[in-house]
Amino acid sequence: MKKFTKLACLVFALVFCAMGLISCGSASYTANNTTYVIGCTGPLTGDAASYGQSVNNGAKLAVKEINEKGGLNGVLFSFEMVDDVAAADKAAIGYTSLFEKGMQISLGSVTSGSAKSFAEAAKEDNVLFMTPSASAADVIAVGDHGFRVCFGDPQQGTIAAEELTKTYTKIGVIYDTSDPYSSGIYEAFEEKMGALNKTKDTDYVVKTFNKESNKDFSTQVGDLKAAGCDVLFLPFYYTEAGLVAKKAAQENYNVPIFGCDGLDGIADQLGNTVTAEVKYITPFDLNSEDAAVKAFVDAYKAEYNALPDQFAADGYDAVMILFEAMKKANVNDVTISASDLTDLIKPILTGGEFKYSGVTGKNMTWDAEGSCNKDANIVTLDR
Amino acid sequence: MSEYMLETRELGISFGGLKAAQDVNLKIKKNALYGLIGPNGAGKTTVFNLLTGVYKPTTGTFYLDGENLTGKSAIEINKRGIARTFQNIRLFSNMSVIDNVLVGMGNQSHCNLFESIFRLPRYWKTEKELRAKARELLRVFGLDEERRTVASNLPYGKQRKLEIARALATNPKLLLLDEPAAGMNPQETAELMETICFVRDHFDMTILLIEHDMSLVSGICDELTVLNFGTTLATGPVAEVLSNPEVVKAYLGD
Amino acid sequence: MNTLINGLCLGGIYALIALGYTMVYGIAKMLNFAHGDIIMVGAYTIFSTLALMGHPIPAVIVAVVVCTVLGLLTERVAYRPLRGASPLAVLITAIGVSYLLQSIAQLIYGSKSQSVSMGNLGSVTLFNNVSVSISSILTLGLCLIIMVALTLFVKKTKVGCAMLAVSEDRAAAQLMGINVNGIITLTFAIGSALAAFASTFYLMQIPSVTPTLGSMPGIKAFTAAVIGGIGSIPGAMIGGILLGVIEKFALSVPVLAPYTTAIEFGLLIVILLFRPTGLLGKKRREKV
Amino acid sequence: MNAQQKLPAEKKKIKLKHYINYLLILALLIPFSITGLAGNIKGSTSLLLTQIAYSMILAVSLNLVVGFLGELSLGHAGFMCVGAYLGGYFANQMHAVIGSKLVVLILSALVGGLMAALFGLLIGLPTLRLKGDYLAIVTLAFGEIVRTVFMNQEIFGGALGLDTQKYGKTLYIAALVFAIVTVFVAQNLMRSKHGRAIQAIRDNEIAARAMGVNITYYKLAVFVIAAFFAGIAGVIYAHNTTPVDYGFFSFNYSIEILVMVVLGGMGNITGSLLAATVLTFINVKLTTQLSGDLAALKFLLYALILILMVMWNNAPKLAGLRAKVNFRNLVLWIKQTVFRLTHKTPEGGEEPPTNAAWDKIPTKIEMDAVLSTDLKPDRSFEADKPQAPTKGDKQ
Repeated sequence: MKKFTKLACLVFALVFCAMGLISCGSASYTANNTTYVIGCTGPLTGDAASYGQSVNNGAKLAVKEINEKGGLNGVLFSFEMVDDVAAADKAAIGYTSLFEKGMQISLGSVTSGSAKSFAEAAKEDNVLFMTPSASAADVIAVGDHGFRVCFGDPQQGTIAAEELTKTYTKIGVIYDTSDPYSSGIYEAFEEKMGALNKTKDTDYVVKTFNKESNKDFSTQVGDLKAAGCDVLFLPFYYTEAGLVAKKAAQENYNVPIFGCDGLDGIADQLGNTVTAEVKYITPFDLNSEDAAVKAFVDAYKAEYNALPDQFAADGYDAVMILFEAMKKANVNDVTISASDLTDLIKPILTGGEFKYSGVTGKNMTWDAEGSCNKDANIVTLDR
Repeated sequence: MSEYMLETRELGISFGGLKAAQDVNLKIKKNALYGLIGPNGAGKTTVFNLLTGVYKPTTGTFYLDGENLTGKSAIEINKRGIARTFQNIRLFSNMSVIDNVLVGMGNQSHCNLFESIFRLPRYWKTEKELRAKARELLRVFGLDEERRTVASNLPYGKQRKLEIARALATNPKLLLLDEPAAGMNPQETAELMETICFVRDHFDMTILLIEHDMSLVSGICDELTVLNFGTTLATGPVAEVLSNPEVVKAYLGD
Repeated sequence: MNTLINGLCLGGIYALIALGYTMVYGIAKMLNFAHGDIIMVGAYTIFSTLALMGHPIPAVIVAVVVCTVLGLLTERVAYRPLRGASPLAVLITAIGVSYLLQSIAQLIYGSKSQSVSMGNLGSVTLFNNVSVSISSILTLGLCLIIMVALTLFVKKTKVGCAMLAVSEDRAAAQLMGINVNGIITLTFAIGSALAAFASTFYLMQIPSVTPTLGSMPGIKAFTAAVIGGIGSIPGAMIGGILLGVIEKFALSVPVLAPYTTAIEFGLLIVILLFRPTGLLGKKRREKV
Repeated sequence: MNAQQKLPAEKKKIKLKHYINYLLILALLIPFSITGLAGNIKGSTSLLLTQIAYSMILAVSLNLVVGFLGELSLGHAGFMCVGAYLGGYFANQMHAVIGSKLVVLILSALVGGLMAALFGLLIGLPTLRLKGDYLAIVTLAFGEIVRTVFMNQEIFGGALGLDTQKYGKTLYIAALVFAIVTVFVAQNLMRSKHGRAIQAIRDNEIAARAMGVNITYYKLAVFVIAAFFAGIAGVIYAHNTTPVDYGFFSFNYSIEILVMVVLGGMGNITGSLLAATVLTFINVKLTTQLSGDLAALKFLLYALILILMVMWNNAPKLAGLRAKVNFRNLVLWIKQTVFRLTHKTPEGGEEPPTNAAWDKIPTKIEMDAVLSTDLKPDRSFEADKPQAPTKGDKQ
């Protein structure tokens, strides 16, 4: 027994020593790259998996198109997304593993909490990220290496308040206290309402939920109906918004539904019972006549046999933006390190001259903080 | 100090309406071997439970060596010197034989959590003392060789012995044995009788035992109390009690 | 009033899931953490059959069959080999099965939530102008019927008696000639069939399916079963309804709403403090 | 009295089994801290090691409750949550005052641990009289309550989580040292009078009470100590990850810790350490290697690994197979083969490798801990029956 245990310990120690030696960090993980590597983390399993999946699809489509056109100066791109289950710790692990696999530039992460964790981890290595969908203000505030494609939460909350007060007298709000995206928008909304001299409970009624544990919206919808709200403001994602819409229809409460970019993708969540008008702030309109959008939607359909949502469009654009910026910087070293690439790209993105027109907006520019300036349009869901 | 090691006065308990034991009066002299017998359901084990603090008596009092222990908690009673074994063996089955005994000795070590965790000198000292004591005890019961065996792997007879050893490890004045011979063959019972007598003499112990095996009872007990339906039927020296017609009736029926 | 009805309705769903939990616990003495995921499978089955046939009734029947078969299968493959092993080992396999079902569902259906339309049955207006949707009434009514039927089944039939016997003392029941394995299998079958019904009502209230649909209702139903006294059929019902009503009331009060989950679980702790074996749980005194 | 004669004294020798747990952690710590202090460690290795370290702390401390005390706790992540939020918050305040990150880490670990212990005391005091699964559900409920409450506090960052300062790449060294401290406390506690009392409670509460063991005190003590270390694990988490994300501390994570304890073997500290290492490693590797469209396979594989491991360890029908095919016999077989190869002379009466000889040695700490799970026996089978005597000795 004793001998044997000793032996086993020895084996263990040796194995770990060996691992210790191979685990030495190397200065350049990108030395062996044969393609430009774009990395990203996002939820691919768990409750939020569909959002990560969409970004993954959109980004992969963009990479495919870039590569079909010959890449950048003949060098192709590759994209890898690691599952982070929308959790901060896994985003950090995902980041390091991607970085060590040779990631040169990234899309950050899909959801706000993990995107922040990603940003913190990437800060040290100076890896630029262009997050498709992490909208919390804190995400790009971590450092000047962070950019985003989507609107920020405060922006949307403010727009929503302005827009809704124009037409409606009593706004019914439901938001998700457990989700930074939702509560971020709501906070801005509440602030703006205050600035507009609107008071809670008379001009707008607020209900909350926690997406982890309350998916039955009968109470919230019933209360808002009883309060006589003439519009529902739903600043959260389409999965839950679809449930609210269906619940409202079931209760014969057919007031218009208004939401933010998270609502995009709601079309196939509504079933055949919802007749209410659905409007949301989005830079991406599935049914737009714009040629670029049309081409994207068709390509997406052909590739995945599904309609793209906002996440997919953002993912697509994020990759395209990075590609355009790299093109403009005339990057032609496939083994360029992430930090060097960041230093090249950053001035271009914030320089003011760089404009990108894609599927989620025309003439997008980025300020020094990293937030994207583009027009918000309000789209009415066409059914 | 009292003449009696254990004295109970009108001890009783009722569960709801059921009087499981009532007016139990025991007077057990020091160093006596006292038997408690009675048909099934007579309330014998209930008396044990009362004496060890598992139940709180609803009536009456009991004294150990002149000290009133009525209503004290099980831990307190154990500390004052009553230890027991169980009708169904209740060893710490996943622990080694010596650890079983050492658990019993816990009340003799005053080493606190902090001292144990940081292995302060007192820990080593008490641990060494206890271990020596425990092995001594195990040797007396012929279990020293098997001290590292997991308790549940011991043969049945030895499990019984270990239970007695463990009870003795708490350093009691009064030992309560609940059907120690249950499930034993005559040869094992004979061995057990020797052990019990040996314990009384060697440890200068007062023993109260519940038993169905009349050969054991008449073989080693000095005095007896017979319980039936929770009440005392007869009490006195063994031969006298066993010839009592009431007792015979209770056991054999009409 | 509305809140109460909504609560009752949600509670009915919790109660149905809790019944499955409680039965399996009472008889197999295991916490079947995969129970919630059987509901998820039921919901996906309904989703698929609805897409194929278009009518909810055959969909429900197919779901019941699929869930029952699945319940039997998991019992046979994952739990029975561990009969007699530590309950914790079985708990871990149950968790394994839960992960397995979730990932299989994601591989088949993808992670995006799928909308399911069980059809709008409309609503009726009761006294005081309170309108109640028919699906709520249906949910509550059927929950009650299933509970009563189950109670009768356990109390009055021979098989039910055998179940009680197994739950009391498995070894003794075996000695009495009861086919313990058979009874446990049957329990899983019933529990899973109940899960299929639960998924039907769940979809009526919450008409969309995701691979992780089952986990939270599963835990809440487990909580409900414990509140009512685990192992007790009416207890599960009461616990479920209590939990549903509390959840809805907490949600309707703005200050409390963010803490709904905390309040629900807090209720559990408070109840267990006063009644350590739940509202209707039997007190077991260990004989010394 | 002839009892005075000397007994053969216990042989005084240094027993490896007393130190193997430390050796295990040191085997991780020493090689990696050499590379780490030289500033030359991969980020992913550092994260992995940190995660292994706090998993070890969690698994060992939960093993105190589940394996040694015999109470099922499904809320260990809740205590971790308390430690992470409160310790993290405290660290944020301290960073302004104290320059040294290490000092802040140690102080905040103490604060986080103590706060978690306080919560352990508060929740344990009223609920520890509950039995078995009822206690389990209360702990589960506690875990869910704690994180919901923290999530709703604006000072802790609300839904986005608490912002903390990262410690940096060398956190794993400190974390592994904390793991050693945990093992030190757990092991010394369990190999003392108190540990015996705690295990006695697990094996037979009634008998333990009759032996004068203070049940409430010990239950509470174990609960509080376990909570303390879970809190420390939480603080390490807070120094490793920012934002501290309430979603992480869900019931699923409590279960993951429980899985480590069960697979490692109840009441087996070495097993917990190994299981924590192996499972964390598998988990991280599955997550990072199965990227993109393959991610959905992760849980599938993880679930299969779990089920197969549990089956292999516990299925009664596989007992025979287990006895034949195990780590020890593998080593035995290797030894014999080596022996045969080196000694060429075939031994006629060579005994086939049997497990019997090993069974007699009741060492709790065994190397193939991952493969042998000595669990609490299934009480449902012997509810109130007398302890089954070993076969053949009763007649």
